[in-house]
Amino acid sequence: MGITMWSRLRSPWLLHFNTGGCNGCDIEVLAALTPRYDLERFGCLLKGSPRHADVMVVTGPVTRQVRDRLIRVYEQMPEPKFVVAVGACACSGGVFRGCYNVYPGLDAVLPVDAYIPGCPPKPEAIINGVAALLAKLGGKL
Amino acid sequence: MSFSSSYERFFDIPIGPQHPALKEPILLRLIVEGEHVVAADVDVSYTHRGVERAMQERNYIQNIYLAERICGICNVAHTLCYCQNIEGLYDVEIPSRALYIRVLVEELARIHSHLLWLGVAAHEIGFDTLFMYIWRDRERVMDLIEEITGNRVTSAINTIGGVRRDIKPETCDRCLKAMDYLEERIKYYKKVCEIDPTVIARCAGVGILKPKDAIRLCAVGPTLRASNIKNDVRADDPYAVHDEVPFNVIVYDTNDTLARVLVRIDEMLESINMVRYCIEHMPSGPVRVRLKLSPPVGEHLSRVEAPRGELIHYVKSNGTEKPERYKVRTPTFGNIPALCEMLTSKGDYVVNIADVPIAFASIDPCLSCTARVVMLDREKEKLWVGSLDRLRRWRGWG
Amino acid sequence: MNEEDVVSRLKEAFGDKVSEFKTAPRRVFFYTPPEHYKEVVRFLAEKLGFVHLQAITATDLGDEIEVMPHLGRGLTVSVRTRVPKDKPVVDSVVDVIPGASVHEREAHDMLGVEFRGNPNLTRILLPEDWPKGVYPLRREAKLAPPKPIRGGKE
Amino acid sequence: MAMLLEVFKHLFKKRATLMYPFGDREKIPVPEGLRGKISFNRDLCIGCGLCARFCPSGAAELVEDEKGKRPIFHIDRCLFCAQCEEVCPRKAITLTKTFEIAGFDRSNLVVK
Repeated sequence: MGITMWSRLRSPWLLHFNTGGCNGCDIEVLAALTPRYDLERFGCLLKGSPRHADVMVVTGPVTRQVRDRLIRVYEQMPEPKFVVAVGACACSGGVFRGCYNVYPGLDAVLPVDAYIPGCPPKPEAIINGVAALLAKLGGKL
Repeated sequence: MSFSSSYERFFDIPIGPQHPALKEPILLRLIVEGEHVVAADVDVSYTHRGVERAMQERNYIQNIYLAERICGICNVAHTLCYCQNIEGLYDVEIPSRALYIRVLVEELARIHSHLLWLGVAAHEIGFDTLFMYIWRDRERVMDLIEEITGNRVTSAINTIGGVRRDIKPETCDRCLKAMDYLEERIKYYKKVCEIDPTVIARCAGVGILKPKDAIRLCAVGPTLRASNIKNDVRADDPYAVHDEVPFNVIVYDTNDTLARVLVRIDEMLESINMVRYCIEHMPSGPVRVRLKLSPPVGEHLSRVEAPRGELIHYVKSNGTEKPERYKVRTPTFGNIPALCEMLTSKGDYVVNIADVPIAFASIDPCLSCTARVVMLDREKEKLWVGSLDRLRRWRGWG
Repeated sequence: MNEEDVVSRLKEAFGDKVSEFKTAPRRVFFYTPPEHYKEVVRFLAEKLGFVHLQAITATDLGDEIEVMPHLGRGLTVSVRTRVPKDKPVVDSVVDVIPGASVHEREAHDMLGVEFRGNPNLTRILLPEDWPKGVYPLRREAKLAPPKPIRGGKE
Repeated sequence: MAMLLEVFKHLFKKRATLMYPFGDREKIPVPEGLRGKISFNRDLCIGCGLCARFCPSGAAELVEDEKGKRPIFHIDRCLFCAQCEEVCPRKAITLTKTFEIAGFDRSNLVVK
């Protein structure tokens, strides 16, 4: 494992993108950063700019309006980049499956590396999902 | 009105839809002259999902969970409003224990929502210490909600005909203990907000909404109450057991963001007392009546005081297992015209760009609710600011 | 003011222009033809003090579209009017209640109701490339979710 | 400034952070009645299809197998609302307390 990848796995920077969800998953992603769960223990930082981020955490169903913005933000992220779909809506459209303005899941628009089901998932489940993704990437190298 | 011809001196600053300061996709357009915001425009159509149409295509049971996911933070208010609405069609008596549990969970959700908002507001003014402490204490409420309902956020407790889970005596004890802890902490935060120079400097005199404008622009909830208008659906149009549970409607008269902070803090203290009252006076008995899947033909309008203000659901049934029309009006939507008013400089009242985040946050915007049906959008050269000008003319100033 | 007072004041002021009264605790529903709709809303707002507009519900009834604003803070008064579906035009109340603007735009976007007098009746919530003449809440609208743009499942 | 004293006091208090996922993994407070991953008992199922009819998100899907009709559950669509548990006449469906269900492929996120 190169030193670059080693450091990348020890300190993944996250970008949070809400594609039009109900806020349930967003407050759980935010709760994962606050003292009770403290995601920063793992070196994770929530970044504002896509150009700084390694992992994009997407919550919510992808609406027609937000699709192009989502793709654009994804393209701005440097390689290698990973996408985590948090919550039922991002995984598959969830309760909004079949609505006329909603794509059936994030993987209809972007390649997704990990799915964290739940409506919303507990902060522990989000930590578990991100950790599982990092472990898988570490094992691959 | 054409944008380019009328605002040549002005800069147009778009913020969003993806922006570090925003947790939701929203496009905030500010027209600024130097440091001063002269007009604001909000486009939140990014979260339009087509819930109303989906509601007409699903049955009444499935719609409970769909209504719950209109908004994750006020999900209890949405399901409560939905279930009351459908029960209104049946004309059925709901067991009073169920109503007490509904109010209990509703008030817990209000505490959770207001604490969340207070934390976010502290973050918006750059006071991250307060944000972290508040969110740490908020976990106590989340634990209670999780224990009572089975999930931290989406509670799925209300159902047509009552509630789905009974509350256990040991949960009640833990609940009372947590209320004592929270009361002490919230009183402490109130003191911080009253004396801390950071909070006062950033909140006092910012985002002024005069009572007259609040009425004309149909503002709702804490935004309205911070403009010294005593209005609360729980008091004016009591539902569930709000006519039995005593509480005060909080009003403040300074009309600014600090008033909105203090209104929410005082409301949390009221909610704590309501939770205590509910636990002490909870009657025994069943928590649910079983109802047929298809309600009789009719229509019903239900109102609930959600954490962000008045929430309205309207249903029209045609006797089948799917509603013919379901209409939802969420509180943030009612507050958007008031928000545009707050963000507009006029006369002595000046809005700086730096004040925009906290003034914007002060209505507690919950766009996922709002954009389900609505919003202000820009169509080519036509801007909402154009119609805001017209709005101003109608009100006789500017 | 209770429900009966509202009903009697309306009957006194408008006679047979208002009909189909239906009351429930703190709710009043009634019908008025589209030509008197604005007059009635103005009376409610200016004479009886129902200045708060909660929402405007528009419903597709088949041949007609029903437009129904809900007014009031404690007591809710719903004014129902019906317009033909092929020419759904009704007066705007935006100069009586400024907050009505966005509600009218929403009804315009979702059901194609024209509000005569609303100066800014533009698209507010559907995507910019949404086909013209398709209104999601009309019965005849055939709507499907968008097609996946990459090889996601289903 | 008003919070300075509070911050110092907290230096000597118990830490608020749960050390998940390290060390005290068993001590994670999972309350009684948490709505987690679905578990399905094929032997009790009679194939009535009520779960599929009332599932708000289409997570329960009816399929045929050698013993007749039965549901399969797509966890990636599931809302964990427990409506299927509530309507099941034979108690074949229960919601367990498992919440660590992240996966890398949607086709694995199915309960059979």
